[in-house]
Amino acid sequence: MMNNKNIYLDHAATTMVDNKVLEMMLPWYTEHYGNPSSIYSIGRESKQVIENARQTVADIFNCKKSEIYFTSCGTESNNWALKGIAYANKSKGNHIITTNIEHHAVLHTLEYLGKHGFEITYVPVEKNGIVDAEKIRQAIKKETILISVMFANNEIGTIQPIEEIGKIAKENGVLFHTDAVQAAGTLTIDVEKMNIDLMSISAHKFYGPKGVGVLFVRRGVKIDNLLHGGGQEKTRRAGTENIASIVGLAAALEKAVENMEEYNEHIRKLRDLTAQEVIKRIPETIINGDLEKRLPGNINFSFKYIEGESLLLFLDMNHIFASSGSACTSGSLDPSHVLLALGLPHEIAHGSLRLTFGWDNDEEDVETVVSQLVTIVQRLREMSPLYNK
Amino acid sequence: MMNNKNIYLDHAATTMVDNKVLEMMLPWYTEHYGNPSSIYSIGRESKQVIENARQTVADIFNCKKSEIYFTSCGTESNNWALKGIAYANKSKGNHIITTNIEHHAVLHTLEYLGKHGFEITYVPVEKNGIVDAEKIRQAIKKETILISVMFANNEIGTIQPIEEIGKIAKENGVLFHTDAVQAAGTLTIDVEKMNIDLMSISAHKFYGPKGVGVLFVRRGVKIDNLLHGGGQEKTRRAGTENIASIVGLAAALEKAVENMEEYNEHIRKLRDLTAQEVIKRIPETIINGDLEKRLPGNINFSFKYIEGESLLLFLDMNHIFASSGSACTSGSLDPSHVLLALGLPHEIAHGSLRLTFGWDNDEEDVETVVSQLVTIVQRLREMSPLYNK
Amino acid sequence: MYTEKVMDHFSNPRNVGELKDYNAVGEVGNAKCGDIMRIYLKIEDDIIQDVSFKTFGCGAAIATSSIATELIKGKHVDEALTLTNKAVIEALDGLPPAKIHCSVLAEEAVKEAIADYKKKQGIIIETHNQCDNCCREDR
Amino acid sequence: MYTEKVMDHFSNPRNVGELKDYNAVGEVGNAKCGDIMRIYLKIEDDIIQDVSFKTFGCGAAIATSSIATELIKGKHVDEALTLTNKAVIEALDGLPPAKIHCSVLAEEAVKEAIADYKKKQGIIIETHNQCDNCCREDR
Ligand SMILES: Cc1ncc(COP(=O)(O)O)c(C=O)c1O
Ligand SMILES: Cc1ncc(COP(=O)(O)O)c(C=O)c1O
Repeated sequence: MMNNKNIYLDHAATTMVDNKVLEMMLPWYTEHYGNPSSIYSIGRESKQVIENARQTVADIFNCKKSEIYFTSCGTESNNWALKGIAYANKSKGNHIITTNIEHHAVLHTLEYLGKHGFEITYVPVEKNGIVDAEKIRQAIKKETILISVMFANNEIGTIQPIEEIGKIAKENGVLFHTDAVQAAGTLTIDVEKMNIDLMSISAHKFYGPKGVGVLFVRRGVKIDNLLHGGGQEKTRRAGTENIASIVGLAAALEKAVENMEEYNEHIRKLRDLTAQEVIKRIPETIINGDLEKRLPGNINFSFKYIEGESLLLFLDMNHIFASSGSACTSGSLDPSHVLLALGLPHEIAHGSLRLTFGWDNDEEDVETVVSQLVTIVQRLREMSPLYNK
Repeated sequence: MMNNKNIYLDHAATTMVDNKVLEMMLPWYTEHYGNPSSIYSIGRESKQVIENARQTVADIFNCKKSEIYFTSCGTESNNWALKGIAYANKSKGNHIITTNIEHHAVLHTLEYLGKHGFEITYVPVEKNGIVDAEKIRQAIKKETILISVMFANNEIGTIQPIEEIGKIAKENGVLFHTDAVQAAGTLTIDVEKMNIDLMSISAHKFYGPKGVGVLFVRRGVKIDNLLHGGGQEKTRRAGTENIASIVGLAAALEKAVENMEEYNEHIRKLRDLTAQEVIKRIPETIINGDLEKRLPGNINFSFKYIEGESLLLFLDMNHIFASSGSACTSGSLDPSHVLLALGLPHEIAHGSLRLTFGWDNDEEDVETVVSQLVTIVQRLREMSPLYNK
Repeated sequence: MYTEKVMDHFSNPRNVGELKDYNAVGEVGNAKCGDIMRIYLKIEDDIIQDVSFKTFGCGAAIATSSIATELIKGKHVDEALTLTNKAVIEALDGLPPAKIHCSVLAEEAVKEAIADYKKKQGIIIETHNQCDNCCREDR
Repeated sequence: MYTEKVMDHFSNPRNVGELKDYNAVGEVGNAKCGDIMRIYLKIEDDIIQDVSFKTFGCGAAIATSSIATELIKGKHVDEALTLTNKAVIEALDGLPPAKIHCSVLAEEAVKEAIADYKKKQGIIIETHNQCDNCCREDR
């Protein structure tokens, strides 16, 4: 039984740009293209629309407009936050605390810093994929300058105790960065209440364009620039502003926040139905990560005895688009560091499937996907030397 | 006499996106949005279009596809090239050579490196705004690891002796980076023939979108990453690819190169006419920078006794959009470092006007601008305590 | 970036040029900073009968010069001496942060001109021209 | 990313499962790397009469297993021993660089199975299974 309709179940990897959002972006390519740093009217116009976008974003996260910096992506925001804080505060200390399930944009940046005189502590998460805030507190020492813990995980969707960690950071006079790329637009974020000092977001995760992000930097925080050059972004982030994309980011975020409740209900329903049906119809299946403290649109399965890529290929042949682990690493030989962090053995970590739901999915999609999964998993198990039915 | 039509004369600051280029970008926002790192069909589709774009760019600069990396802007390309080479080759030496008329994205990055253990030599340009390649050679010492000289200057349009410098770099076993942001799309660039090892470009200077650039890195060159994270761009530049913008960059560059001759003729004619009329009709006017070795669309005047910003404001009130120095610094108090590098006294450096022409200009624009300039310059001079008619 | 008031004073500056019969003049600023402001005064019986300016500088420099001349015209010199840069800013409905120094320049130019008048009367008043050296270092 | 030939062998793998009456078996790879390949042989008079495989692994691992079984079926064991990973890659019209190791795995699985057969005949042949430890370090 072939499925002919495209079913996209990889919204955590990236989302399509919302049509209304794209419409708002278009004039800034061909009509109003003035360089915002220019003093003439069409430049001031660009400047104004960027400042409006900045205000929109600031209002949503409960911070000041002047604390919002536009970047080229979540990766840049993470690199800037980590390297910028590390190098600017080196005289205070060289120790940074993080978890073992961060996105590669955090892990590889810290790995780089680790080779350049910084000491990194990777606090392991619990079996449910959530870090124990107390263990973060215990890891703090005199030299600690920064804690970086992601808001929600991209593979298993687990939500970290950000407010608790923020409190601990504040009590200990340590800066706190959170990679909120997966959380923004889906979860309510209040940087004030949560004591967040730096936060990364990326537009293409909430129906905005690719190639634009935000770094929130609390006023007074000492941070080195990552991109040196012209005086853009109050001399903190050089490069001619990507006006259309900045407009798109703000519009998409605003829309996401307005519809947050409805969206979460929609994707949670589909997600829960999928989880329930899969568990019922496919034996020896594991759900990875906490079931409660979890992004509403995320589910992550391990099907014992089979490998993820071949599963994805069969799904793809049936026009179902999903991922195994994070998008950046699918196709690589490494098993997911997140699943290994949960304590899963390698062969099970290799057999994972991440489904992440969005506006464009419905219950029919769920039925199609589940029935395809039943067939494909059975077929692959029959091929597997690890499986003895 | 008021002018009511908008006349844009700041194409060196940024250009409008070409309509055809925008058309090619659009499908990649809402229809084909798959993450290029994904293995399913809509991800492979994105991957393919990026690889096609990479091939287009590589063919134009006569390099290999694998030597082209997409970035978020010219500024990022410059930061990556300079910091990446510096940190990866520190064991070989800590000396970098550049000129005193580079864009801030180079100068401020080198300033930062200067504070972190590197020694920077700023070779002064000659009075015509062109560096003497022999002086670059003389600045080379045992510790020199990199020469960075811009292809063409953004304020005065002077074209540097890139091929000569490339030869000198090669003879001395030193790497050679050029910021070709102003040159790409207007001048023919052959990285092979010119012995360029690294080169930065930015799409919004040749009718492509803002927020996307290229760094060419010759195969075998040791360079650290600037953005660490996922495995994109062969693990050299992390961050989900900005597919639409990458498509836009390649399409715009291809179109620019196809029409290069016609374009250069068009803008050169308008530029020459403007220069001729201004010199004829406004006394005590200086043209800054060499007249021959110069971008065809650039002219840069100093009108004695007056200050640039007030000139720009009056032009703006007449719907003429131009700049004084580079866009990033207009509105700042600093006089242009480029004009000072030519040896101009401060009051003359403050009184500069840059006009840069494009497809959308015609001879009527020139007549309007020149006659407005005659009036405005006279008016400002009459207000000036430096002027004694 | 500029208020309407600034744009008005910039595009239609009041009291521009050199007064024919001025009896005091003050100049502040320097070319390195990109602003030079000169105020001419015609004072009779300590009253500023007429005033004019010449300015080399940005839009804000021209506007602050213009409004300053309006603010002191017809005033007693001692009252004019109390002119502050804040008053200049307020009269223009505000200035961008980077342009505040132009209001200081206007205040100082007025003071310099009055000091020149007083000096001729044998009275020395001290002026502190912060803007004569206010430029950032060249890069 | 994969050729048509790879996709064909992946989606319609030949000779899958466990032969009922096999008399030799070889297994290579490990779970850490994410690939395990097992080849079953039924050999009579040194001729491979039948062959099958079971594979835990990616699309390329399944396809290389499948094509390898086709390539050696009906062959003399000594001829089958000359199977190279290059031959496997060629038969599939190519593999992406990151998947070359799967072709090595297929070659080695065949050799292991034949070694098993020879061992039972008292002949020891050496096998070097580079893929048993080929994984990159976990980060
Ligand atoms: C010579 C030169 N280099 C670098 C840049 C920076 O490019 P971008 O604004 O794309 O970061 C510019 C333009 O702004 C430029 O003219
Ligand atoms: C948690 C997390 N952080 C960072 C990133 C990187 O964002 P971007 O691809 O916009 O650089 C992603 C997604 O790719 C992510 O899921």
